[in-house]
Amino acid sequence: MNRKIGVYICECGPNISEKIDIDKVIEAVRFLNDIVVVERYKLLCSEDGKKYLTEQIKRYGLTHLIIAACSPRDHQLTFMEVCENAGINPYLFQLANIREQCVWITADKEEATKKAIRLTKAAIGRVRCHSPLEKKEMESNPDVLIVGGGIAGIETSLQLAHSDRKIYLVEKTASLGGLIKNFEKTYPEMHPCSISIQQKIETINKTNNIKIFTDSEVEDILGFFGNFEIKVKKNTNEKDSVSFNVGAVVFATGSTLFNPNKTTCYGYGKFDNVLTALEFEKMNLSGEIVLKNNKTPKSVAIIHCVGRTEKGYCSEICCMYSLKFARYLKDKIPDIKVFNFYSDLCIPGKTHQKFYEQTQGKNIDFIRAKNIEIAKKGEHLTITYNDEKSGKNNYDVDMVILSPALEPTADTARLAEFTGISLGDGGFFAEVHEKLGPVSTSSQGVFIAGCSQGPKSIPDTIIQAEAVTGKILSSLIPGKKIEPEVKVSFISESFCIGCKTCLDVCSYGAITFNETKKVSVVNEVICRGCGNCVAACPSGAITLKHFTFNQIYQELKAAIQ
Amino acid sequence: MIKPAASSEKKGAVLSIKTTIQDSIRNLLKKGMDQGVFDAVLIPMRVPAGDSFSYVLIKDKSLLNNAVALPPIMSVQGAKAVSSVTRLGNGTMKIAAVMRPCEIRATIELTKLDQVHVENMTLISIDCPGVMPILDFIREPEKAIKLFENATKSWDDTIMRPVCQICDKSSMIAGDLHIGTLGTKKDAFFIISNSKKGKDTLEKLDIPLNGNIDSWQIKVKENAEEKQKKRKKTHKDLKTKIGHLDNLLDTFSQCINCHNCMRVCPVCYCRLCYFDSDKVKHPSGEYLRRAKEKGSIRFLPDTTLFHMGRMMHMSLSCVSCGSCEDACPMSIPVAQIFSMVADETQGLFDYVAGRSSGEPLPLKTYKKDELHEVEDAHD
Amino acid sequence: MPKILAFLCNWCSYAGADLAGTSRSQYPSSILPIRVMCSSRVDPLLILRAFLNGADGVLVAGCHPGDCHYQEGNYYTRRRFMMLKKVIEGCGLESDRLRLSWVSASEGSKYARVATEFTKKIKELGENSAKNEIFL
Amino acid sequence: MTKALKLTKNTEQGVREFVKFLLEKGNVKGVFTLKKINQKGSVAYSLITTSDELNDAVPFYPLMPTNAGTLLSRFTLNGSTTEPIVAIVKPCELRAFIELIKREQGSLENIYIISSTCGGVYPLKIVAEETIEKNLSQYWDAVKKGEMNENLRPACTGCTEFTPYTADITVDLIGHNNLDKECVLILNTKKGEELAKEMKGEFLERELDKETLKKFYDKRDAAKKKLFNEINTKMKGLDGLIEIFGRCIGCHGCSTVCPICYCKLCEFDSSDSEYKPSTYESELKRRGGLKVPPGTIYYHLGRLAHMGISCVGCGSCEDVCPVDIPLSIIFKKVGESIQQIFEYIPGKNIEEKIPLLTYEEEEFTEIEE
Repeated sequence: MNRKIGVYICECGPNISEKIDIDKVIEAVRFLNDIVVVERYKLLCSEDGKKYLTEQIKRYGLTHLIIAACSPRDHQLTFMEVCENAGINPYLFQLANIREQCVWITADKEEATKKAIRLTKAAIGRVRCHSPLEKKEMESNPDVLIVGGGIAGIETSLQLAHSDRKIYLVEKTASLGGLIKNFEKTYPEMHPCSISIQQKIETINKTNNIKIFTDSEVEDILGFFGNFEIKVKKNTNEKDSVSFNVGAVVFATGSTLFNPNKTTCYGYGKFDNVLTALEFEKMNLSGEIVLKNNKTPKSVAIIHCVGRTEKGYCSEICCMYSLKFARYLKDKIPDIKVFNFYSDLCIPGKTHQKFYEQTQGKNIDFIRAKNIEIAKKGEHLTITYNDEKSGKNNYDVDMVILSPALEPTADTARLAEFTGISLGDGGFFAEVHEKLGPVSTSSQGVFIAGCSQGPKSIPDTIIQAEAVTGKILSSLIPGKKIEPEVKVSFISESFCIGCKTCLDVCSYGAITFNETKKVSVVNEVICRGCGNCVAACPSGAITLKHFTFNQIYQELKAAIQ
Repeated sequence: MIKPAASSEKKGAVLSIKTTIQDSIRNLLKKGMDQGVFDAVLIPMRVPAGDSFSYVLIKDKSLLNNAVALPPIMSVQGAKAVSSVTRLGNGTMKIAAVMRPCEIRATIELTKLDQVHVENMTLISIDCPGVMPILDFIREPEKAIKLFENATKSWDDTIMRPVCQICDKSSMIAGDLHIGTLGTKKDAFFIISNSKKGKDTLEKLDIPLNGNIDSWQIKVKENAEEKQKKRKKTHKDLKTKIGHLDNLLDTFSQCINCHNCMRVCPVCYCRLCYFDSDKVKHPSGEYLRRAKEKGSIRFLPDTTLFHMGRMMHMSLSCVSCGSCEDACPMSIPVAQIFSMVADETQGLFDYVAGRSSGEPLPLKTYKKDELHEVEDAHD
Repeated sequence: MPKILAFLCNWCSYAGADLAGTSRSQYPSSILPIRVMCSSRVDPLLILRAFLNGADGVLVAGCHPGDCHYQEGNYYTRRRFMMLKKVIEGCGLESDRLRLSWVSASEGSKYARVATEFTKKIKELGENSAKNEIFL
Repeated sequence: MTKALKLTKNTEQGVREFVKFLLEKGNVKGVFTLKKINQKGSVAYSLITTSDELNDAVPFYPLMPTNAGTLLSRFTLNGSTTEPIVAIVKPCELRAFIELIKREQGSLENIYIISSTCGGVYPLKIVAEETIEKNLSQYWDAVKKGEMNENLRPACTGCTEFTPYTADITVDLIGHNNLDKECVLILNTKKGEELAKEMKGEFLERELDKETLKKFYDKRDAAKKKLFNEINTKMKGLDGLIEIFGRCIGCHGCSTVCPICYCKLCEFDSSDSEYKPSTYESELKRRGGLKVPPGTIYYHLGRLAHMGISCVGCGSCEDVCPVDIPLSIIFKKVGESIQQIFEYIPGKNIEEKIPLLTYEEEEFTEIEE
């Protein structure tokens, strides 16, 4: 191809023109190969500037465009659009950043001019190796799969269905509602829980565009954002499986309780009247709080932080629901004695402190304790512990409630593997960024909500459900095609030796292995174009489009020559 | 493409030597650069450690002072150097390449395979007394230089590569110009033109082609005849030695499959050799099956297949330069074997590898009426 | 003025370098930025080539560990860089000509400091002799 | 203590009989080992399927025509072996094979590995010189006494990894002063025990003698340090590198024979490494001249960057170098320095990830800044 490269230097008002000798830059590049025109202009990003560029491209029949101006972070897209409108492939353009990283960092006009020349030459060296890239567009399916019928899944389903999305809601148990359906009340307002959750379940059942699969499990997830293929099977009947397509996937698989059996000190499963929080919730919901022998307990110990050391994190909500349990107990057995044994009290937020203060009171004790052990002593249970002041101590109680840590459900790892997302601390789904992307995952189109991402309260779960809804509604729009990244990796079959190095380093699961040909293959829709695999491949079999070895090499060579 | 020399173009000049012939050649090249006849020169130069020579493409004239037109060794076959410079195109530089006759012949072979582009290149060869085995040089460079100097004077080939000792084409002119040192007076050398380009070059250098080169031609002929005899004898001996398959297998059984011979061969130009490709990588069951057939197989198997396959692929273009043998860590006489086979295969078609770019590769062409001896008799 | 190539990841370090400019931090004009999407794109061979082509110094800058836009690219960058440094060092070359730095989008002043320090270091080391070498 | 099997035969004969037994009994269908191929002392790895052919097997011959890691990889590249075989290889060959398996270039499935403590091998040129047979008795004498041999491959002289890590059976050689009368097979794994179960011989509890090996290690380590120091004095700056590599003829034989260089087509032989005419022109403008073909230093440094992490120090590269560049010591030295920072011994543990394919969040924090 005969290249006709046009080079335009932006004066950027006085920003650039006063800081370097633009004419010297023009002189330095004017006679390089393939250069047909070098000009300066007062402000290329202005409407006039864009018009000017368009005219120039047409007038000189330019095939490639170089602009020496500001940072590509500012106006790369602006100029790519100009190229497109003027009939040049936007990837046959390169921007030399002679403002932010040149004239603004050195006051020495001569030095700045020299550097501007180098940067412009580098851009020219690079653009010579550019290849046109074509935008890809793909039809997308606006439907959504939601895995988990707890509060997170229910809320997300309702929100999305409200915006006319077709929802597939898969729940592994026989009914919706998740853990919450076992709660009598929620803290801190102590409203009956059943009303709100039941209402939601009823609405869901009535909503036409939500297809519910109970007693079911996701068997496989293939594909990518906009086009996932889902297989769901009934737990009750192995052969009963259905397949459908969706555009996005939400994991709302919630959490389960740490099994206190794993530490012998609590005597769980060994002694009567040692209950987990969930068992206690169920007992409370059924109406009566009684001991195994049907007598009413006179004293109860609630043990916080069970499994905290083993799991290595605080589960955020245990302290609060333990306080709620104290309330349950006081409501139903007013003269009961309640001991709260904790290692740290976690009562954050604008309302929780008040709830705590209101819970404190006659016959509700808070004891900061270590090395708790429970033993059986006749009809009673003896709690031995170390407290802060007096050292070793003990109490006898009738009943012990354990508040164990939350941990991810058994499904978590399996689902993560289907979609190539990773598991983070504690084995919960890893979000793409703790602060900046709390409900997105490394796989585009796969979102997480609720306790599957980490222990959290009901309001926080609802917030995540809403966030996921927003994410999906804004990125997966019916009728709108999705544009996958075009600057992606490509693997040459003839060079690939099949060592799977690239599979190991790819964070997105974008590379698969063709077992017949024994070569790796990039899924261009999943690839984000970071180039990690390129640097990892020893055979030089991988090319990252628009950041090819040669493009970068020619750029750097021109820069230092 | 180099036009075959019309007989009128094979003319020479006698040039005088002021200090040494190497100096005279350098001065000639410098003059060429000064007058813009050449933009660059491709010529061997001693490496900084002094323990080898390597081709250097020279643009800065002062570097020519260290250039040596006829080094004692051939570390890289010159055709490979030319290919490295021009495989992707002629470029804009006019380059003078100073090489040995077999290097130029290999270059000519590569023009037929589009692996070199020599339109802007003037190929200059020089009478070659042979090259020393590279390790002989590396181990004692200074001693080797002296030995080589003496050998050049006396045209004694005993210190040279075995194939050089049987080379009958050591003065064959296949390029544009040739520097003749045989049959000259002490303080003179010949420069002989072999093409239009060569003639034009000399014209630009103000060298009139009016010298008498008869004495060179006579000496070259004598030399070639003598070497030819030696060559035939060596090949005959070799043939009796390895003529049987068992002996051939035994010779190649030392091979460790490093493929150095192929890698240094100027006419093995494939990017990935067939014998390194997936086509020779079999499933384990296949190896086991073959082992069971014979009770045992060498691993890797097919070593002889590699060598014979290589013969099939390149013997028609083999210039008997000896690079393969020099690079063989097991001292297998590869070059001698290949030169023997090459003489036979090239002889079939009256073809001499690299003699002229006008001669097509024998397997790229055919004659309707030939080689009937291999056919079954027609009924 | 030495010639120092700076491979900057698009998301953190290139933005940080831009910020150094917009806040008019001053640093030597020796630094020649090459934008890549992620520091993990910077193949050790690219650095080697730059080095043998006469770059006086090579800086690789990316997001801080844990902040990689592509999740974990910079961890690989770090390992590869460490390895390359050992190769350079082991071969008796000046590994101080290579530098790895984490510069976030908000660390304009850090970028300017790194650029200044590194330029000083490179000036001490002098010109890279590979520039005019024939026998490479 | 580990189980061991003692046979009252000289070690080589004992191993030969052991593998014969395995073949005859059908425990394995093939034996992969070194075999004599002529009377001049040439040996080649062979896949042997009948016990007659095993008579010429020389499992511990001090030569390495090709690193067996490469060969076992080639054998299992297109699927693990369909029938069980036993392979008798040297420790560095085993390590190379493990490294290749980590790169999906082979499979250990159905392969029993016999290795030994290794006294090193001679350079291949000894075959051309036809002097190896003369050296053999002296070689074994030294091995027996736990002493170092002279004139080995430099890589072997400086090798401190002479004990195999993952062999099913280890044959006691170094410092085993009865090796000409008895053969001791240490059965390291269940697989190894299973294999030896019905062999006639004395089963006992025995390990390699740590003290002897430690002494041997110290000698090797001292030799290694000496070799490294020697090369260090030469490897100073770019000029030093050019002095060393200047005579490289670019045959890339070192990478062809390197067990770790497993690419189909080496990046340095690919079109990406070719110079365009315009590249030559611009390079000449700057440098005045350029070695042709160019890229020697880049090639060697680049290869170090590619395979240094997994270099097992077998010395094959140096042995095939037509111009005697001391490659094995350079690659070993730089390779080990890379391996040390990742605390990685190539081929030691098949489960251990290649360091460049994994990372730890908290590491090398010192290189930033």
